[in-house]
Amino acid sequence: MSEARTRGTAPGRPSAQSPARGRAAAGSPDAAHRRELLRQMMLIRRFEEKTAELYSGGEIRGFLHLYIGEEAVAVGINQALTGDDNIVATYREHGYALVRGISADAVMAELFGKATGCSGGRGGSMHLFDSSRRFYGGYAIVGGGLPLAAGLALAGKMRGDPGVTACIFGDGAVAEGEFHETMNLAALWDLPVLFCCENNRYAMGTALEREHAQTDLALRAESYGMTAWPVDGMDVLAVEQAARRAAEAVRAGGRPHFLELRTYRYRAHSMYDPDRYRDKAEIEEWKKRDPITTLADRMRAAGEITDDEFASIDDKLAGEIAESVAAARAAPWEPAEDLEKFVYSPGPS
Amino acid sequence: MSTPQPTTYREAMRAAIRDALQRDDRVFLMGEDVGRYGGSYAVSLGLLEEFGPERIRDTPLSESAFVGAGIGAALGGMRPIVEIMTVNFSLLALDQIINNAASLLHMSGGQFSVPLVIRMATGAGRQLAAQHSHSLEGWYAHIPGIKILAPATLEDARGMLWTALEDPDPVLIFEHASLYNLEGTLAPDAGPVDISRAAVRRAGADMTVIAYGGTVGKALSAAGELAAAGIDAEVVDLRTLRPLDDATIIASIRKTHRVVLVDEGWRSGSLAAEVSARITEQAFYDLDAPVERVCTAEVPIPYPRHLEDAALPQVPGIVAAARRTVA
Amino acid sequence: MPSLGADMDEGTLTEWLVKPGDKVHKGDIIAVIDTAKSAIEIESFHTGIVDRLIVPVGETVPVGTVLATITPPEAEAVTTAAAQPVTVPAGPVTAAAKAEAPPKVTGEQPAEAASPLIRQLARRLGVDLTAVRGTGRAGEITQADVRRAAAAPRPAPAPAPVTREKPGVAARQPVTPLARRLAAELGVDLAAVTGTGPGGAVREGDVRRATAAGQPTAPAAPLPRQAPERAARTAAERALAMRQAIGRLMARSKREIPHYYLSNTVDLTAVMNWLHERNRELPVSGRLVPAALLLKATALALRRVPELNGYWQDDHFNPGDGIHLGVAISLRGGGLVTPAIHAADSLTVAELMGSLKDLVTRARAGRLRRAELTEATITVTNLGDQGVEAVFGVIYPPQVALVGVGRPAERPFATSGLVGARPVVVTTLSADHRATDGFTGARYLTTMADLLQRPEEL
Amino acid sequence: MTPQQARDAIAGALRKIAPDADPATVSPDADLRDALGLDSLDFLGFVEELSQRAGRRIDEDDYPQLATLASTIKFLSRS
Repeated sequence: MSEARTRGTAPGRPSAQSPARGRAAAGSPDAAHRRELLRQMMLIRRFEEKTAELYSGGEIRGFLHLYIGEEAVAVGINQALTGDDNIVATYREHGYALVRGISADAVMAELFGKATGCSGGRGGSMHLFDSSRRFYGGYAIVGGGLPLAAGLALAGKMRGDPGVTACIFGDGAVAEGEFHETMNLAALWDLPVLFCCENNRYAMGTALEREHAQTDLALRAESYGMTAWPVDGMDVLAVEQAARRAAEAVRAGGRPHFLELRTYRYRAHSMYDPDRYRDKAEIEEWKKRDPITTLADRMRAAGEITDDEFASIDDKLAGEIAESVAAARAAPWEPAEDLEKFVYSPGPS
Repeated sequence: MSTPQPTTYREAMRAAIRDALQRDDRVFLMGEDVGRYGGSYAVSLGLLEEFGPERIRDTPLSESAFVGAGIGAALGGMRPIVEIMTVNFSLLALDQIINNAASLLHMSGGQFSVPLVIRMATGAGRQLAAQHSHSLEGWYAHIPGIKILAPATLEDARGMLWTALEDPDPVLIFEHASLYNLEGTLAPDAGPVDISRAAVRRAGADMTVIAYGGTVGKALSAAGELAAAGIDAEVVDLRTLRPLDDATIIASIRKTHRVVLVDEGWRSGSLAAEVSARITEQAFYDLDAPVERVCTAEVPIPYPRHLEDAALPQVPGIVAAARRTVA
Repeated sequence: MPSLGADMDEGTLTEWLVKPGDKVHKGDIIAVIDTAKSAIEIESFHTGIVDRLIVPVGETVPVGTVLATITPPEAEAVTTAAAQPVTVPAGPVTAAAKAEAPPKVTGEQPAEAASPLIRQLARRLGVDLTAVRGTGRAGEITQADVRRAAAAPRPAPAPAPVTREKPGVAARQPVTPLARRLAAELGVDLAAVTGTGPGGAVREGDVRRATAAGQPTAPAAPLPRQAPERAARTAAERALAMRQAIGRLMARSKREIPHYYLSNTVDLTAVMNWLHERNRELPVSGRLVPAALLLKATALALRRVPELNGYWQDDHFNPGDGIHLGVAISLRGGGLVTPAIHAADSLTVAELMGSLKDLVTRARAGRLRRAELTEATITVTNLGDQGVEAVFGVIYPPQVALVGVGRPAERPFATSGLVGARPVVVTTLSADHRATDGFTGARYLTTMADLLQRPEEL
Repeated sequence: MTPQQARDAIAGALRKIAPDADPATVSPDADLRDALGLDSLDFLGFVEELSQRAGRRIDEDDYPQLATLASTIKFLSRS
């Protein structure tokens, strides 16, 4: 049933799917690719570190859920997607939006609630959208995006579109009825969905073991007759490889696949979260397997990147993000007279 | 060719679905038992044979999943018609209807509209007790972002669906289960109708009865009785419960100055309450009697016939309320 | 004090994890605060040396309060004196954030200029920030301002509103909204109407019956009902009441307002010719009368001499918020109303004509709207139809002027040394000497005369 | 228009614009406006009504012929 299942990928243990690639030279295509993965992960992290600061300063409001620690998942999954594919994400979706190509300016402006944001300022952090990138949004009801992703896949299948729909959700969603209804429907109807479960071990403050009778989430997806396997979500190369295999399988067979991406968020659930439900030592343990450090170290060892180059990427990103912040600050607010726009479509109905 | 033909509400609805499937390849019907079974109210009987299982899709009993899939399919370029057996079951899909369908256009800053139609049976009168009989359309009419229709006539059963499918936003159609057997005649070329205006079903001068869906027939019967007593009642059928057609409502009040609102929803926080508030806001100085309401008693619908009858708005109650307004 | 959620207004500092002189890195936890929800560790967003801890352990401060300052590391190398302390963490009042504050949708308290700290202090001391004058930069309210305001003697509390005593136990008469509106429109005194609705409620029909009965020419009502008689008496009483009201107002005007009067004879040849031409083309229903042009000229002249358009109140002139001409209309049963034509200067002559016809019709049918009766900024009276040459009117307080127009008539009139018969009209001005002097009044009348020489431009 | 039709048209027009005025009390040669207290707007309304009832346009130049009851009847019955 499952291909190459690797049970119990745990922190501290290198993933079977991430063999260190060969000693490619710094100028090789592989090295350039890894550099790009590194840059994308660093973009997400620097961007979010900045948003945390802005949140504390009161410039960003609402809920802000940070992805820091989980960057390898979004970056790796995105590598398997083309412009024809759809993404349905959650409220912790800054990373997906950025790697999908929504500009840092548009995402930052959205967090500021400005009219230039990627959702016109109407959505905020939890509801990033971009129709031109088939980014069907961040959904803030846990499990709420799954049925919709199945529907997108159904439409694609009925229309004969080539794309797959990547559906992102967390371990918390697996306890929701909508998860099980959608697993069943997608498998029953052979819908081309790539289910990506980001298992970061906590549903807000409730640990995996305290909310699931069966904590092997891939196993539960498998019970719907779906190919499913766990992946080391701290290793971007492992994620990329697994995502490519799964996406190709979905494309080829038109059947849904399921990846359980085992990862960890360093930050609290949201900014206003005392984070009392876990041991600080646990966080430190996971930080030892930080996806950015891990990849950078590997590249350094292979001679694919120098400290200076690393610092230069970092500086360049910092500059870009600073510009996004400045642009967001300067951007206009939507006039209050437009308040009731976007409730119904304009024009005759 | 245009001689009206005898038909029923059910057949008119089926003709509307067939017409939509023929007009537009993007249209498909999905829901529980819409295919082989033919629909729990037999609305889609025969369509599976005609259009095949791709377009007449039987779903698992997963209201959230198939309503959500309808939303996704609409986002993905299709024009789904999702059938939910009865309004009570739609509560299982409430997250999808309200948090997604109604909100997507807004939270995406206008990027994603959801051209979806959801049909469901509503209402009591068939001794189906408290989990198959409620009238929650007024509740849905509270939600911005969706449109709510209540066809009460054969013309509307035949004509509202296509207009709803052409609407870029989600539309919910509530079909009162007692209407499916309603008989009447319909022009063979009957087609789409507007979904934005209320309709005056009977013109009158002395007072107005406002009803919708399953209670329009009762309102018209009451108007007949009132006419015999020398009271000339006007009957307004709301047709579209959201957005409400204030203009037609208020014009009638300005004419008759007296009104009875009939609503199969419970009185507290009902659609009738909303209409009453709008009348007070917009036509206060035209009222010559307090607004009267005839609503369902505030109990879950009971099983025994006599108690169910007692719970629902009935003709004598409408007549009595109308008489109070002109007493 | 960092803001960690929209529902957080303040926090209590429970522990400092650093002390002055410590080196901190961006991301280091430097303190623990207690919020309404729980204890939260807070991080530094800057790298540098802790300069000073400002908020002591145990103190509760509003969001945005500076907790400590950190000197950036570069500053050490340069000079400590020039070091720009960095506030930690950045409060919500950074210049950029403030300048770009979101537009307020509703009229919130105008205390936006005050920082959260100030608002908090004001709340604690019971000071109304709207009443505090800021002495800080750009008029910002400072802590000292609030403390001063708290120390200042408070104005005596407003006396409790006097509740009007209800006469006896007379319950409020039930009247339907429609009946109430009709009664107002038809001038029916509701107290004299017998209600026939449930609980004696007065309804539409009751009011209509009362007015029908009230007409003098109506045949004596055949049967019982006290109502007809009472309504008839009411009509007479109403006429008297109106007379008394006019009397009181005019007496007050003459008592309080030092009137001065001016008059001017105006050649109407151009006006009459223009009207004649226009009316030849217009349908009968669109036909114009000279009064329409005279009103337009009256209104336009006020644009140029706005000192006459407005009210004398509290010993000074308040200009009107537009040119709303009160038009004196005599009622057939006697009496007078002066409903207003709003923004008369912006209406075309045809629109003015329409408004005038409409007002006269409605005034005589008793269907004027409240705003029309209260908002005139000046009054125009046109007794010309009664055949008088000139009318010197009494000003409607608190207005400051009244324009009179006599009867247009053919009179010998000299132009360029030649005497000929020409249509002329005498325009007059009664004005309040407290608000203007004769010079202004004269300027007004000549302006009006000039305007009437070019009717096509009106 | 016969003189009787003209008389009816005048009475109808007057009832409409000055319901409280009684044309029966006005002598045929008295000035209509003075006798009934019609101001220029009333008179315009009168002309408007009359023109409608008579089915013909009445110009300002015709006004002098509408001075009295008698002249008005004559004016209307001429056409």
